Amino acid sequence: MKALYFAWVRERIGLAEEEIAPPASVTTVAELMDWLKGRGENYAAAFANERTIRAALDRRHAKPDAPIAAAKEVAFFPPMTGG
Amino acid sequence: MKALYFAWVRERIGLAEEEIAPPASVTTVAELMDWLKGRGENYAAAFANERTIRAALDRRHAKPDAPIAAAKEVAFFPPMTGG
Amino acid sequence: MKILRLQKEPFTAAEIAPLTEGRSDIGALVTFTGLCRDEEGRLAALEIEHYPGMAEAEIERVVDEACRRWPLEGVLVIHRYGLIRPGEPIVLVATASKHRTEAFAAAQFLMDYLKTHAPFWKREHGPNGRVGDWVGAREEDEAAVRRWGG
Amino acid sequence: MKILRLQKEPFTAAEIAPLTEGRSDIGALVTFTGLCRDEEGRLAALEIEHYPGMAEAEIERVVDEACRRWPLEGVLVIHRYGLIRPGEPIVLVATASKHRTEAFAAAQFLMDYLKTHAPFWKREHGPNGRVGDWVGAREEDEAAVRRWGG
Repeated sequence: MKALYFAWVRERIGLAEEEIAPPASVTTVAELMDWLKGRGENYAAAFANERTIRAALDRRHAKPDAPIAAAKEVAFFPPMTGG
Repeated sequence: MKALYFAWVRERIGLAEEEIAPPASVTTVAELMDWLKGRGENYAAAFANERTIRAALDRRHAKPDAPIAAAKEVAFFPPMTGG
Repeated sequence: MKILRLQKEPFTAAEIAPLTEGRSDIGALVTFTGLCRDEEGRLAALEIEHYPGMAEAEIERVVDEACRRWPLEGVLVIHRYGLIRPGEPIVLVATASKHRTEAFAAAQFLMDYLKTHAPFWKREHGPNGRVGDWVGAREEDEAAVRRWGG
Repeated sequence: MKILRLQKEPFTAAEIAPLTEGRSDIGALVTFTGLCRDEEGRLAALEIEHYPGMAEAEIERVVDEACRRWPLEGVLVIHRYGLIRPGEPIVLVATASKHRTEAFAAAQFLMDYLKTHAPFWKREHGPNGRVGDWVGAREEDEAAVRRWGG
């Protein structure tokens, strides 16, 4: 699946997007964050405080317990500050 | 004092403005309405339902019990429907 | 900045430009435009009668009260009188503030007060030049203004 | 009518004209313009990052929800991204309805949701080209959106 990162999540990871292939045991948004944390210090820094990270699956907001199975695109970002 | 009438109050009385000289015993807006009612059928029709009439003294909204003593201009009109 | 105007002529949204021109301390601008509806063809025009002198004074009092209640950087009120055709604007209110909550609240306050306190009276003109009834005050408007207290 | 747009370029109040043009069934038009403040000179520009594709989709979802909640005759949302200078507009929301209560409520609902749900992130640029911090979400905005339920 494609992973996108925005704002300071993008900056901390050092990537705007990448292809990821989590194992089958990773089934929810929260589990995916945990799995990403293990990929390096930059990911660990980005996801250090999971409560401040929002996620979207296929361009729709998704809660931590949302299943990622069917998603082609996942995105992680800070709380939004538009408008 | 000068009396002004607006909207259907003006139409029922048949006058937009006039000079009036109520006796000294007429001291409040409500008493002035009562006194005006006695001036003819047109006034009686205009002030038939006093609760639907609003008043202003010197271009400020005034309650029925407001004293008219110092006013140079009194106005009577229906509830406002601007905006 | 305070722009208060009573006029016969129509106006456009461009009237609000002076409120924000050259300013970089305004974060929120709310406008309300009241427009003349044709009521499914029942209405050919609205006639608005006003009390010259008091209309201006009352608009100013309402605006001053809004400025006491909220930190406004600018306020505009333009109200028309005379004959107004369907689709034309009747009233324009604009409020500028640092944040949106204050600008929205002040604009609603101004409209609620103008509707019930500013001395304007509407009368409907029907098709074929028939002069219709004076528009009655709406209980919703009386209720809306009560929420602001005072 | 529904006008939803994402753009880099500034816009003016004239953008709302199509909402009411040729219409005589709209009684109330509310607009909100969000503008870039210079924060007493601390800010030279705002940079707005967005999530292309999701930003459009989320704006459309929020607008559709507003149209379900209130009888709207027209809605406009224009949101900018990229570099925005103090005094320039960031977002424009407009709602057209028969009566003012609905137009005001829908415009506030749209702004509250856009602030907290549309994928935009602001970063402050200081004087001398210094790139500053990402703007934090405001608790007031989170509280504001909760009042709408759901």
